Amino acid sequence: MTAPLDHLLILPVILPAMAAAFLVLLLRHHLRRQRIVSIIVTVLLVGLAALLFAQASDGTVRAYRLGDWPAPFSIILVLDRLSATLLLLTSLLALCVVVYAAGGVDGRGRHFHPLFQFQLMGINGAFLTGDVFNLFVFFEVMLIASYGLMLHGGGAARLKAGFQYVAINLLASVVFLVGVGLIYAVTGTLNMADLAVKVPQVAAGDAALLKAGALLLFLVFATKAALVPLHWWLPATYAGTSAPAAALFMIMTKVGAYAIIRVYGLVFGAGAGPLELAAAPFVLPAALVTLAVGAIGLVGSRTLRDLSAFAVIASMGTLLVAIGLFDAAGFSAGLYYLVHSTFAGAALFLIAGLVQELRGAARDRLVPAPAMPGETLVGGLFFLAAIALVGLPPLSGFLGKVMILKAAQASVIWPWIWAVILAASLVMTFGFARAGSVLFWASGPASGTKPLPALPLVAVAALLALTLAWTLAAGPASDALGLTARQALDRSAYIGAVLGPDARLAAGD
Amino acid sequence: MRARLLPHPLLTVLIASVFVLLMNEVTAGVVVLGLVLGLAIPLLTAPFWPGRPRLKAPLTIAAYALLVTWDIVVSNIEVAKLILFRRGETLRSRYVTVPLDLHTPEAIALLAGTITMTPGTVSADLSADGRALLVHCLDTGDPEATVAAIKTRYESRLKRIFE
Amino acid sequence: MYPFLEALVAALILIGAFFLLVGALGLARLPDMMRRLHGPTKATTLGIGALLIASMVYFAAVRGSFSIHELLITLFLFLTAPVSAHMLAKAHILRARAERDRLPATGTATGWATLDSGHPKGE
Amino acid sequence: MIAAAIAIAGGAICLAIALTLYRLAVGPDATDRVLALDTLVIETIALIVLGGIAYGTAMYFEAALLFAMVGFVTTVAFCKFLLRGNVIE
Amino acid sequence: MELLVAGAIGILTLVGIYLILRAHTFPVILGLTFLSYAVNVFLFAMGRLVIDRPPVISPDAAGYTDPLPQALVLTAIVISFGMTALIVVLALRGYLETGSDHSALDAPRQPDERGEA
Amino acid sequence: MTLLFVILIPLLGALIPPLVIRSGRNACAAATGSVTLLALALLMSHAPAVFSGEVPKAGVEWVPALGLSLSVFADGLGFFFAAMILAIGLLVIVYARFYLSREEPMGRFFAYLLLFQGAMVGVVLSDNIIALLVFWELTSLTSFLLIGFWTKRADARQGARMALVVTGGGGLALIAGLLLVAQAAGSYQLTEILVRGEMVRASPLYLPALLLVLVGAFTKSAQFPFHFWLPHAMAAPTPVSAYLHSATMVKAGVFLLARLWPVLAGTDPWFLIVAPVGLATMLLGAVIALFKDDLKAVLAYSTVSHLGLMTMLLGFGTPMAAVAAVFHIINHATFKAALFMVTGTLALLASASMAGVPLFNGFLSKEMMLEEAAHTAYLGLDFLFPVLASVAAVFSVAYSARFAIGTFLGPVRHDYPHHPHDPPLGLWLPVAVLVVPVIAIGLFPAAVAGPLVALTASAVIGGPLPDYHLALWHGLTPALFMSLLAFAGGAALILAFRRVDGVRARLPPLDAKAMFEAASGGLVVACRRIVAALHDGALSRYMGVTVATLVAVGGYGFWSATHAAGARPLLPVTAPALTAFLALVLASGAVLLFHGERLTALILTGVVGVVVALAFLQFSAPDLALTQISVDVVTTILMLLALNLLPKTTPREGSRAVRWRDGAIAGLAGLGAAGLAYAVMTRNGTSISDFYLAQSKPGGGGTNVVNVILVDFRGYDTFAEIIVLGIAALAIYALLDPALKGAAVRRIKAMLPRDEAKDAHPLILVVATRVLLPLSLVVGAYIFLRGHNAPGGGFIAGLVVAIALIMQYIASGYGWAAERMKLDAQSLIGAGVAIAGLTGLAAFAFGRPFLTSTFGYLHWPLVGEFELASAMAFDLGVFLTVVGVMVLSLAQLSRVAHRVDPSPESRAPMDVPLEGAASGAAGKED
Ligand code: NA
Ligand code: NA
Repeated sequence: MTAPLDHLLILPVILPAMAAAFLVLLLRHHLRRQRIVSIIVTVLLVGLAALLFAQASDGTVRAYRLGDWPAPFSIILVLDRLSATLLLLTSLLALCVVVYAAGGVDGRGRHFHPLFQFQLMGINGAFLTGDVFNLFVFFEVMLIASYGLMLHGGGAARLKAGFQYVAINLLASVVFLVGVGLIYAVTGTLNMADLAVKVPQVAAGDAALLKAGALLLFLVFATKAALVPLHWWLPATYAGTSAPAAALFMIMTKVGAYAIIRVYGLVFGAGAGPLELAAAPFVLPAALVTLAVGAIGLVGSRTLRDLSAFAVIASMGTLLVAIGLFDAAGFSAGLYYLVHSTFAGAALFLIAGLVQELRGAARDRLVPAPAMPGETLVGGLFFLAAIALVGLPPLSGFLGKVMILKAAQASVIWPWIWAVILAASLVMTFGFARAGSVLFWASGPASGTKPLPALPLVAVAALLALTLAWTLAAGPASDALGLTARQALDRSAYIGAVLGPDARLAAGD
Repeated sequence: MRARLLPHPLLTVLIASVFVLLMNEVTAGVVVLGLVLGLAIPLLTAPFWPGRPRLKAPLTIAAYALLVTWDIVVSNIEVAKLILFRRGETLRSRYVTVPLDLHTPEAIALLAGTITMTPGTVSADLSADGRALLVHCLDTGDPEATVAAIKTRYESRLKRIFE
Repeated sequence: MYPFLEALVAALILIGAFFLLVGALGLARLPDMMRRLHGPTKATTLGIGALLIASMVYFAAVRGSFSIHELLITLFLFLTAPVSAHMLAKAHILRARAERDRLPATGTATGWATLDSGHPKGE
Repeated sequence: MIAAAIAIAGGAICLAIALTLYRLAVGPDATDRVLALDTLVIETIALIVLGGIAYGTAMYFEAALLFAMVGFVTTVAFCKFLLRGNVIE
Repeated sequence: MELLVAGAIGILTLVGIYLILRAHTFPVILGLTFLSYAVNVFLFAMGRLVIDRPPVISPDAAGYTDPLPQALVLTAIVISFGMTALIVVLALRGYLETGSDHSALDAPRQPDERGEA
Repeated sequence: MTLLFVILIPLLGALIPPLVIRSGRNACAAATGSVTLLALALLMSHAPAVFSGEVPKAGVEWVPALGLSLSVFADGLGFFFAAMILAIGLLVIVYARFYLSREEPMGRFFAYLLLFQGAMVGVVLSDNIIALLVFWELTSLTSFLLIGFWTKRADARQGARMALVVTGGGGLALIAGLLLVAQAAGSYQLTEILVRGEMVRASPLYLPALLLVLVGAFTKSAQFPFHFWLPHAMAAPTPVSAYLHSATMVKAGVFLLARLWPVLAGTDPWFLIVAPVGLATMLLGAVIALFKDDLKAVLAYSTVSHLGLMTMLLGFGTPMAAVAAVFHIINHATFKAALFMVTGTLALLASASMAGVPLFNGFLSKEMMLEEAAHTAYLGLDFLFPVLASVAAVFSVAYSARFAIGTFLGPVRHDYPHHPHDPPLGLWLPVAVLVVPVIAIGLFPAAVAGPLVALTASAVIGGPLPDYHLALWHGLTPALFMSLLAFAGGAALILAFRRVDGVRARLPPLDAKAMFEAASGGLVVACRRIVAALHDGALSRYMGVTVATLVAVGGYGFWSATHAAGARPLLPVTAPALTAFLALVLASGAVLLFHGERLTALILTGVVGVVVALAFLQFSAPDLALTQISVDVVTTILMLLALNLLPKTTPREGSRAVRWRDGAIAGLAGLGAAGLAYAVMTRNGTSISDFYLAQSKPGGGGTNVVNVILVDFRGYDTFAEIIVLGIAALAIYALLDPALKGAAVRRIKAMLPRDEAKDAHPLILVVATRVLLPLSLVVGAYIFLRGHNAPGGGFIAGLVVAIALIMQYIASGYGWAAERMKLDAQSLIGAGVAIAGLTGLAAFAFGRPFLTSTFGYLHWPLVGEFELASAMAFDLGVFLTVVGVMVLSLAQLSRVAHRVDPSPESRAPMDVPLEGAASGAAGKED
């Protein structure tokens, strides 16, 4: 028997799934009602995530055995501080995005809200699962919904970019299966906790196969996380899609980062015997290059959406620098930065959407044009989002960056890390200043008036408010994330929660 | 009423027996289930088969089936000989037109199928008004005889069954 | 177990395989599409038929488990093989221009369905 | 006796498949290739039935049945494409 | 037998990868189809090759092959079907909108071509 | 705690002006002034304590884990600077009230100003160095807004950007520098770091930390070679310039040098870097200032020069020089702020101070500077500093004179919004207030400035003050001679100005803005080139890099770990297996070579599907074979539907070399996949599957273990998997639903008239499918029902049924068949997902986790024992979803061409007009 409250764990997956089915089944032709239901469900998800977060805050790892079969034979959901944090982040982001979309973008194509809810289902499922193959399945749910959202509303450029996005991700999915296959072939299990037990005990003759599998799987996560040179899909996709879709996608790259933390921090982390820290040699250097590519691309961008997309790449580079340290300080700093960059990046994309809507024929191209309505207001919002993303004080980006700089000193190449991070900040400052001054300062007389869209502005303001709150709450947040990071690296707690205390002993922890 | 609930009694039996055949066991449960399907599926599929012909002489079907089966065996041996022992270029292949006396689509289709499955002939097309069948013969010296054989051996029987 | 049944099964298997081979041979060596169509459509069908009967007999007599569901496959193939051949022939007539000239007249008011819509003055 | 027959039949069917592949490779037209594919499916069904006898199991029956259904649909779809372009209209 | 299966995986992968490196959408889709075949067989092979031991419980079965990879492959097949369907439609829609089925973002516009089937 | 509010009040007060501006400009300015006044008053409330030698502190924690707290302290230096910032800020606010025209957004202006003010106060009062960094960068950001305030002016935008990039960039270096300092000192609190100077200077981190800190300070204080941004920041409104360049922004760098003087100064590197940089800046600023005709530019370069002076003094590293620096900071703030706002006679007084004329405060600190310079030897060169400092003084006399002359005789300044003949009190009073200390200090230095200098300087030095005297007359010191020399030289320069200017005019012009803009433009172009080279938009390139990475990293993974060959015996090769393998090789090879012929490639791919299905059967996976077989047919139909509207051929692409390269990459990948697979297949292993085999029947109620895994053990995977399918269908629907327009329509229409068969729905096909439909449905039902115990199940059954339905579409046409289908595919998908989900949720009612299954055997009369499993309901959901998905996607795809050319739909199921066909078809329609 399971206590009623324990069932909460599955609801972040089931609630959006059932809501989406309901929307398709009954409200297909009623956009207004779809909006209402979708927003209500997202609010519920926020509440649910908050409850789960509160549950996880007691420091215990909770496992939910689907189908009531014992682990490791059933698929297990695992709630710990890390997954709870990401669930809460996802739901908050989703709420802002759905409010923005309800401002009209959702009506430009079919099935926005069902796809949106399905996407949430996929993301939540990926954060909760404790099974590598199930992770694949939820990656696919997340991806296919993202294809739908990415293409929502159409347009030739979007279609071309969409094709590339889908094709690259299909290749990644194939590699995912190869990786999981090899891991299963050697260890005979798919459950992450069970893997954590079995990987260190792998026979010497099998280590090569297991490591090849582990690294291939890592490349899949790296692709999702847009780590150079596997980042190709990102710029055109994010720049090509609608603002709310791009904003929601901010969390998708984070799923890749999350998976790296989970699998390469836990299963193939410290204590994995011959496979110890298998991915570590790659993450840090690649992350630095990613950051550089992001910063360079940002300066070279011709549209605000391009710029935003490269800002995402840069932020992923920064985040992965932290994760690439594979220690508690790095994870903690990385998680703080992760939350920050999700809100700030989403805000930037939504602002880019507003600019595109309001600026007439020039859209979001970085060329002087007649002043858009609400120039000062939108410009102010842009200024804040830019500060946050570049990591200038006083917003959370700065705090996150300083945390990462400090954590990076554990690495032997810390001077390089510092140099790249700070130089990239400078280049990005330049890029953002240029873009902002062209868009909001160098404009000619206004060509006409257009009412400012209320819901989208509310959404942007909310995201920036969340960024601000994250800044102010940095103290308690970083304390909590410190615990989160330590828990994420605590193999025995995870194994014990999933497989029971005996397994923990067997694993030698 | 009976027609509404049981639009295709023959089909019901057929389906039930196919199901039993598939399950490969004759238990009460399987038969009941088969009958349920036999009732449900015709109801579901009836719209897709409008104007189903009434079989005038159902028993003749069995005879026809036996005849065709025999012909199939024979025709295969014939064709095997041609393939094995004749050079392809020397085969006297040609098209012939078979004017049709049949009117129901089902009958025409059955005739076309029969022609294809039997000696050295393949039904290749139908005239646009459905009044003639284009048949390709693999090796025939006497086209008229082939057409006549088709009409007497198969078409007349089908005419009796369907029309 | 009766040697007779065993021999029957073996024979049916060999007959089936023989016709399959003949059909493939026809497909491979006959010189044009329409002629090639004859081999596989019937020979293979009979070949499969023989094999399926072999299977039924084998399971019924040799293994003692009565099974006739193989009949269903035969039924399917006999239903579908002529239709496949018909469709392939139509496709060939449409695509091979030289073939059209060899077609006999329909003897009715319209042409062959593949080439003629049947309406007096086109669509 | 049956084992020998199965072995011989297996060889014959393999030969048949090889001949079919030859037609598939040389074509020359798409119709030839579709015909070859259709034939290949039939030969595959034969292999499956033969395998069923060889292993003495009915486990593979459904596969043969499905191949029979699906081979037809594939052939028709290709023909429809060749005839009309649009498979469903 | 193992060598044949490994060889088949290798060839399917080779063709798949070669095709996804082409610049038009259709070969890329074809390539992804090949890769999907390859990975399905690969994943299946992770349960090793066993003949005549299907995992259907029966009193007189001599043993069973590993059922789990089969279930995984089944899931993978289904998912890759959904993905393939979507990308096919995407390629089509892209071609209709832009007049080019080149997969590059700023594809050189080709004249509308109507090749022979 | 009130000390903290000295920072927070301006920062939070920034919200007030935009709100109050509705009540008028006076109210707005008054509110702003009140905010500053309040902050100043709070600060002053600490004055007694500060002057009595105490150091008031306050603070709240912010991010303890980071060492970040909002803690402040007011020692002499911080207190002095804060007071200066707030006091001059107050004057600037008054001035700005009258300076800004009615059209300008005063609310926003004052908001920016207060934010800036708060940030500045934060810099000077921060005890925590990370907080200091926060405020430091905040000054860069807010000054960006202030400098660019006249957003429509290109020079304002450029100046703002330049200032932001240079000072913000320096700030980034400072982040690194201060973090290193903190690390060396073991604390993030300045109050602690300041007493650990020895420790810091002994640390190996000292030199990098020093360099980074200096970059931060030099950029902010416009030291050579970072001096170029400052003059361009003059594009700001005058009150901004007055504020930024006298008391605040640029002084932050000097402040920082002073602040960290006890920690970083006194070493060789410090002296060798800071002193010459200051000297060079002082000299360069003065020289350039002389040749500027624009008065604002003169002031700007003079500011540069004076900042150099202060930096040089701090760079000397001696307590005496530090005192001089502090004294000059005070003096410069007063006369420079006045000069920016200057009008009329007051300008003469302030410029005299700037020139270092006796009786004005500028003279005193300059004397002290010259005195220090006179005693300084650099790398053994004892003439370098005295000579160059004197030269700088010469130029500063000269430009001050030119400025004074220009103010009266030169062209009228054009940057006023309106040109008052008699400036209002508000423009005049602030200057007057500033000129008072200029003269008062000049005359009575010890009395007026003595305590302040002592207080501040002792904070800078962090130890006992040297023996110094603030006095007008020090006797015949070297400095006096140098001063006299400067006046003489200055006068000579003014007289010979035209000739000297002629020389300068022949030198190549150096326009910092043009260079900066060119450099930024170059950076942008370079970035674009890099991005364009990397992201050329070609998918094939992206795929190539990705695959190469996969091969390389995968290969590394394999070779970097230990491997041993497996011991599993190989299975013997059979003839059918070999044949199938050959078929696969042949078909794949043909696809590789002839993929340009798309239809051929599709047909050949069909062979691959057949072989793969056969392989699944051979190796004991009937369920997989069934799935593969049925999925393949749907895929084929889908591809054909698309190919109908796509080009039928792919042009040969890429050179031979490119194709070989791709072939090599593909070959390596293939080899890798094959090798890994072979390695696995030839070794034994154990897995968790034994549990599934054991529990399938007793626990899951089914004998088909694969099916039980799918609907029970791992039903959650399946639940998500049908959702993937459902989403795919919805996405396809959404993608093809919008009415196609324009080019797409033309393109399709151009494609439509083709050589096609005249009968769309051949009679024989139609009849056959009518017979096949019920048969297929039986088969579907059979496969569904037995799936739990034998190969089959909801997914395959769904495919079978869907294929049967699609066959109806193919044979009789979409219009005819869809009308009879009476099912809505989207609802089917929704219902399928809902049923599967609800089945899973039903377990909650029994207090079990999601998807917990149950089964039982019912005894029905007549029928006998009948198994019912909840997994069947789940499988029904799967079934419905699959049917819906297949039908929806294929139907939707088939409608594309039709939607463009909505010719009347064929109403008959077949094209041949027979009575039999008509009776049921066209007849029933009406
Ligand atoms: Na199944
Ligand atoms: Na269960």
